[in-house]
Amino acid sequence: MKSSVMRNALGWVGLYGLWTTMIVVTIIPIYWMIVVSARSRVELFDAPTLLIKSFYAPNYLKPLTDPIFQRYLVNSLVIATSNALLVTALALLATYALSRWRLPGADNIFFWTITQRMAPPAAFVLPIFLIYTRVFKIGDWTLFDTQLGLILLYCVFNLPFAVWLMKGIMDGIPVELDEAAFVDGAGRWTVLARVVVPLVAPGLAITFILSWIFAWNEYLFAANLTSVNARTITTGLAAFVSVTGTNWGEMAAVATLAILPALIFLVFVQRYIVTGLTFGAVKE
Amino acid sequence: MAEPGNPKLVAPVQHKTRPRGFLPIETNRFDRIFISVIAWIGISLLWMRFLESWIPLWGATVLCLLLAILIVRKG
Amino acid sequence: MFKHKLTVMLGILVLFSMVLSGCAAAVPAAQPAAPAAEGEASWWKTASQSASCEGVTIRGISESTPPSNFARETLAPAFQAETGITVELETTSWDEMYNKAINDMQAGTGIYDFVYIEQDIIYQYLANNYLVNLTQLLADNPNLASPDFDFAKFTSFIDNFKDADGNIYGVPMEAFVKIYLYRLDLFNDPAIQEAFAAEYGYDLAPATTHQQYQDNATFFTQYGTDNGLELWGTTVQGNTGHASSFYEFFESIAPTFGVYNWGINSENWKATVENGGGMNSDAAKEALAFWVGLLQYAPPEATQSTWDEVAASFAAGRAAQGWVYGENAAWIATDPDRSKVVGNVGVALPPVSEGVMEAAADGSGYIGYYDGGSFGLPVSSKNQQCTLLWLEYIGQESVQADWAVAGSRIVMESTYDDPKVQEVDAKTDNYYTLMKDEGPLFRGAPPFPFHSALREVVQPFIWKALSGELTAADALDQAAAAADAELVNLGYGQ
Amino acid sequence: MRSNRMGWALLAPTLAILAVVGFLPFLYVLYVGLFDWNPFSNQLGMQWAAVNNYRRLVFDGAFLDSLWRTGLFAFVSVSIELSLGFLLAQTLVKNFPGRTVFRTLYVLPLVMAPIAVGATWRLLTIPGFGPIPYFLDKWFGIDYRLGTFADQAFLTVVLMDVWHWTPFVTLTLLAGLTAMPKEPLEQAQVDGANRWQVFRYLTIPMMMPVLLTVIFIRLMDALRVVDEVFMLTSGGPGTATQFIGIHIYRVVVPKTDYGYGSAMSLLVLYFTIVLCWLLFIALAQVGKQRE
Repeated sequence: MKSSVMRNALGWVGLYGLWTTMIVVTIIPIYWMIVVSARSRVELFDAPTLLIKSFYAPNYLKPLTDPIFQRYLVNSLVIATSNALLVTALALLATYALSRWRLPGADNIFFWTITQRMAPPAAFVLPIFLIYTRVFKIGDWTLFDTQLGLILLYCVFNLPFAVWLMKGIMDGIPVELDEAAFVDGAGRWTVLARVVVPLVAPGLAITFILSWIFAWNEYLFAANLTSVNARTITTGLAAFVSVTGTNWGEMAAVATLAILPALIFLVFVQRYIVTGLTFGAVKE
Repeated sequence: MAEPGNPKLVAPVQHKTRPRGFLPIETNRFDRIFISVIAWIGISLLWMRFLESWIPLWGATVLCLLLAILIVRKG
Repeated sequence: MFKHKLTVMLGILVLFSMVLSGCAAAVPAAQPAAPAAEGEASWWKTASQSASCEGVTIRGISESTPPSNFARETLAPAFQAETGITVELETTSWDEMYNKAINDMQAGTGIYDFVYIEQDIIYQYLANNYLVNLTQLLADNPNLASPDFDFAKFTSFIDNFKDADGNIYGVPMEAFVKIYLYRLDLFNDPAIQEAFAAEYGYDLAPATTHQQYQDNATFFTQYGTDNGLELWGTTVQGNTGHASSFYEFFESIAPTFGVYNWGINSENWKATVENGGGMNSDAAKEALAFWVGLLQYAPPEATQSTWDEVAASFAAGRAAQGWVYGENAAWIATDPDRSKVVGNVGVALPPVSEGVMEAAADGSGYIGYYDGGSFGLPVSSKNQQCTLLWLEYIGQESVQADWAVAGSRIVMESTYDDPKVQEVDAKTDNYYTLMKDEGPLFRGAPPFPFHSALREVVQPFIWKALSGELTAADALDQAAAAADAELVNLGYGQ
Repeated sequence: MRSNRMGWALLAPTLAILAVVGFLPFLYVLYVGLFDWNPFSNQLGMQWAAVNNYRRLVFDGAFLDSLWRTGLFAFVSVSIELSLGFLLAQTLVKNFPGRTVFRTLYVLPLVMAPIAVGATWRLLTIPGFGPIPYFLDKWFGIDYRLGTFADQAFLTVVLMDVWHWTPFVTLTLLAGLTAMPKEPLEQAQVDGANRWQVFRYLTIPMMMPVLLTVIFIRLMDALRVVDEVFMLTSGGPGTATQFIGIHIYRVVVPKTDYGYGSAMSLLVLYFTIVLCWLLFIALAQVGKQRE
C-alpha cells in the first residue's frame, strides 16, 4: 500500500517534471523572439539576458503603420481563410463521393494525389509561374500576383491531405443513416448537409485548421508567384533581412506578429483537434 | 474489432482485385502498372550506374518491358 | 451544439475575410495625392502626355536596400506627381529578386518594366538579349529625351553597363566600393599605440600590408581578451553557406594578393594552373590561407556572417578593423540608433601585396571591389516608353544628393560636390572623397556571362576551407578542377 | 443503384484543380528534365539530352551525398519525434490538473511558419547575442558555432525539426489513443498483464495504423525540408546541412540549370514515392488484417 503511494507520488513528480521541461523547451525560442523584438539595434549585442528590460516600440510600430505591411497581413488572412474554406468544402464533397460510390479507379486516386505533395518544390516554381502567366491570361489579367493564384495553388498541398483526413472519418459514418434519410424523402444535398456534415464536423474543423496554418505559413511559392499586390506576410519576413545590417529586431517583431493570428486561432479550436486528427485509422 | 454485420466494416469501395498473383499483396490493374513503372525506373537507374559501360541502356528497357508484362498479367 | 459553434465560427471567418478583401482593395488606392502643377505644364508632364503614359502603372523589382527604398518611397511618388505614371517598385531579398527577374525575362512575360541589374550579372543578361538598348531607345524617341538627363554626367561606373559598341543598357542607381574600415578611437588611443609599438616594434596604423593587418588583428584580439571586452581584431565575411564569402574572397581578398578575375584565364576559360588559369596558384592559396587564418581573430559569428552581419558586427563595436561594403559606411559612422561606433569610423585603402598597388594604378590590376547596380529595361516590358521616362527621372542630377545621403551611393561626378554629401563625407572620415579619388583602383566583377553558375560550383570549396574541413591549398585545387569541368559543361573552353 | 455520374461530379472540382496546378507542372518538369537547359550557358535555348541528365545524376557525388544526408536527417528526426511524441501522448490520455494548459502551450510551434522557425532559431544561435552559445560557453565551456562545426549544425537542425513537429506527432497519436477502445486494455489488466505487456502487445498493434500514418506524413515533409534550414544555416557549414531540397534550390535558382535541376527533382520525387508507397502498402495491410 505504502509503496503504491510512493510510486504514485513518483509518477506525479515525473509527469509534472516531464511536462514542465517540455513547456520550457517549447517556450524559450518563442520567448527569445519576443525579447529580441523588444530590443533596439544597438542593444542587440548586449550580453544575452532572458529579461525584457525595455521595450523598443518602433520595431512593432514601423511595420504596423506601413501600408505595405498591412496589405501583406490582409493578403495572408484572405488567402489562408479562402484556401482553407475551399479545401474543406472540396474535401467534403470528394470524400463523400469516394465513400458512397463505387468509382472505378477511385481507390487509387488518394495515393496519386498525395504524391503531389512530395516533390521538392524548387523545380516546380518555373512551370507554375509559366502556367500562371501564359495559360491563365485574359487580356492583361493573369493569375500571377493575385490572391486567387495562391488560393488555387495551395490546394495542391492541402487537398490531398484533407481528402486523406476526411476519408477515414467519412467511412466511419454508417451508410444506413443516409439511407434512412432517403426513405424519409430527403434529397442528396439535404442528406449531406443535415446528416453527414454534423457527424464529420470535427474532421472538417481540423481540416480547416491545418489547411489554414499551411496556407498562412507557405513561403517559396508566395515569394515567387506574387509581386506587389498579393504578397503575404512570410515574404515580408524575408524582406526584413536587408542589406544594411540585418534588422533582427524588426524581423523578430514581424515574426511575432505573424504567429499571433494563428495562435489565437489555435487556442480557440484546439480541443477539436484531438477528436478530428485520427485519419480514420482507429475505428471504434 | 466489431461484430460482423456492422455496416462500418463493409468497405464502401470494393477493390477490383483478382485472385492473388505472385506479388505478396492484393493488387488491381493500376497498382500493377504502378509497380511496373517504379521497377522500370529503378532498374534503369541502377543500370546506368553499374552496367551501362558494358551493356547499353536498351538492355534495361527490354528487361523492364518483359518484367512489366509479367507483372501486369500475372502479378 | 458542436455544429452550431462550427457554423458560427465559419460564418465569422467568411465575414472577416470578405471585410478584409474590401480593405485590401482599398489599400492601394490610398496613394499620396498629387500636388497641383504650378504654372504651365512641366517638361515631364508634356513628355508623359505625348507618349500617352498618364495613368499607366509601371512595375519594377529591386533588392530591399536603402537606395531602393528611397526610390520607392520618395522618387516614385514625386515622379507620379510630375507625370501621372504610377511606379510600383517591389523590394525584396537578394536571391528572390534575381530569381523573379530572370524568370520574367526568360519567359518573356513582361511583368517587370524595369529590373535591378547588379554590375556582376549584366553580362549574363546581355548574352541573353534580355535588355533594351537605352542609347538606341533615346535616339528613337527624341520627344522623350529629357534635357536634364545625359549619360555623360555619370561616373565611369556606367561603363559597366555598356556593350562592345558603347551602347548603354542600364541607368546607374547605386555604386560603392568595398572599403577597409577601422576604429579611430582604438587606433588613435595613445596607450594602445604605445603597447602596440612595444610589442611589434613599429607604429600602430591602418594596415598597408597583409602582415601588418594580421598584426593589428592579433593585437586587438588579445587586447579584447585582456580587458574583458567583446572586441576582436577583424571582421570576416565568412558565412559557410552563403555566396557572400565567395565574393569576399575572390573580389576583395584575392585581388590584394594579385589574383584577379577569380583566377580564371579569359583567353581559354580555364581555372587550374595546369591549364593556364590562376585559381589554385600559390598566390591564391596564400590569400585563402591568410583570410581563413583571420577567423581566429574575428568575432565568433564570422562564419555565419554575410555582408549584413559584417556591417552589424562592426557597428556593434565588436571588431577593430575589417573589409566592409561602403554602402554601410554612412550609417555605421553617423546613425546612433543603429551603431555604437558613431564618429569613430576610419576609412582607408585595403592592405595589398607588393606590386599590386602599382598594377592597380596602371590599370592592369585592382585592389578591391567596386560594386553597384542600375535599373535596366527588359525587352519584354510592355511600357517601354513610360519606363524610359522613369529611368531618366532617377538619372537627373537634382535627385542625386538626397539619394546619396539616404543610401551612401554615388553615381554622378556632380554629387560629390553637393553640400549635403560633403557634410556626410566629413562625418565618415572622407569616405566619399576616397571613393571619388581612389575609385579607379577598385573594379567590379569580371565580365563573365556564366557568373552565377560558376560561383555555385566553386563556393562549396571556399565554405569548406572556412569551416576547416579542407586546407586552403586543397580547397583551391578542388575548386579549380571543378570550375574547369563546369566551364566545359557550360560550353566554354572546350 | 445510384449513378456514378453524381459521384464523379462531386470529385470533379478536386481533380480539376489538382490536374491544373499539380499534374500539369509535373508534366512540364518531366519534359524539361529531358533537356540541357541553362539560359546562361554558351548554347542558348533547350538542347535535347534524352536521359543524359539522369545518367549524370547517378554519378553526381554532391547530389548523392545530399540525398544520403537528407535520409539520415529524416530518419533521425522522425525517430525522435515519434518516440517523444508517443511518450507525451500517453501522458496526455489521462486527465490531470493542468493538462489543457500544457497541451495548449505545447502546440505553439505548430502554428509557426517554417521560415519564422528558422529565423527564431537563428536568433537563438547567433554568437554574440543568442543565448544558446552564450550559456553553453558559460556553463559547460562548449564552443558552439553553427557556421564552423558541421556536427553542431546538423544536430541543431534536427533539434529544430523536433521542436517544430513533435507537437503535431503528439496530437495525432493522442487522437489515436483517445479513439482507441478501452475494453481490451482493461481486460488485459484484469488478466494480470503488466504495463509493458499491455503496451507491447495491445497498444502498439492497435496504434499501428496511426503510427504508420504519422510516419508517412512526417517522412514526406522531412524529405523536402527547405525553408527553416535555409534560414538557419543556408545549408552550411560547407554542405553539412545541405539537404536535397536546398541542393535542388541551388541548382535551379542561382545556377539556373533548369534541365538538370528538374531531373534531380523528379529523381527525389521517385525515391519519396517509393518510400511512401511501401508505407502506404503496409498501412493497407494492417487495415486489412484488422478486418
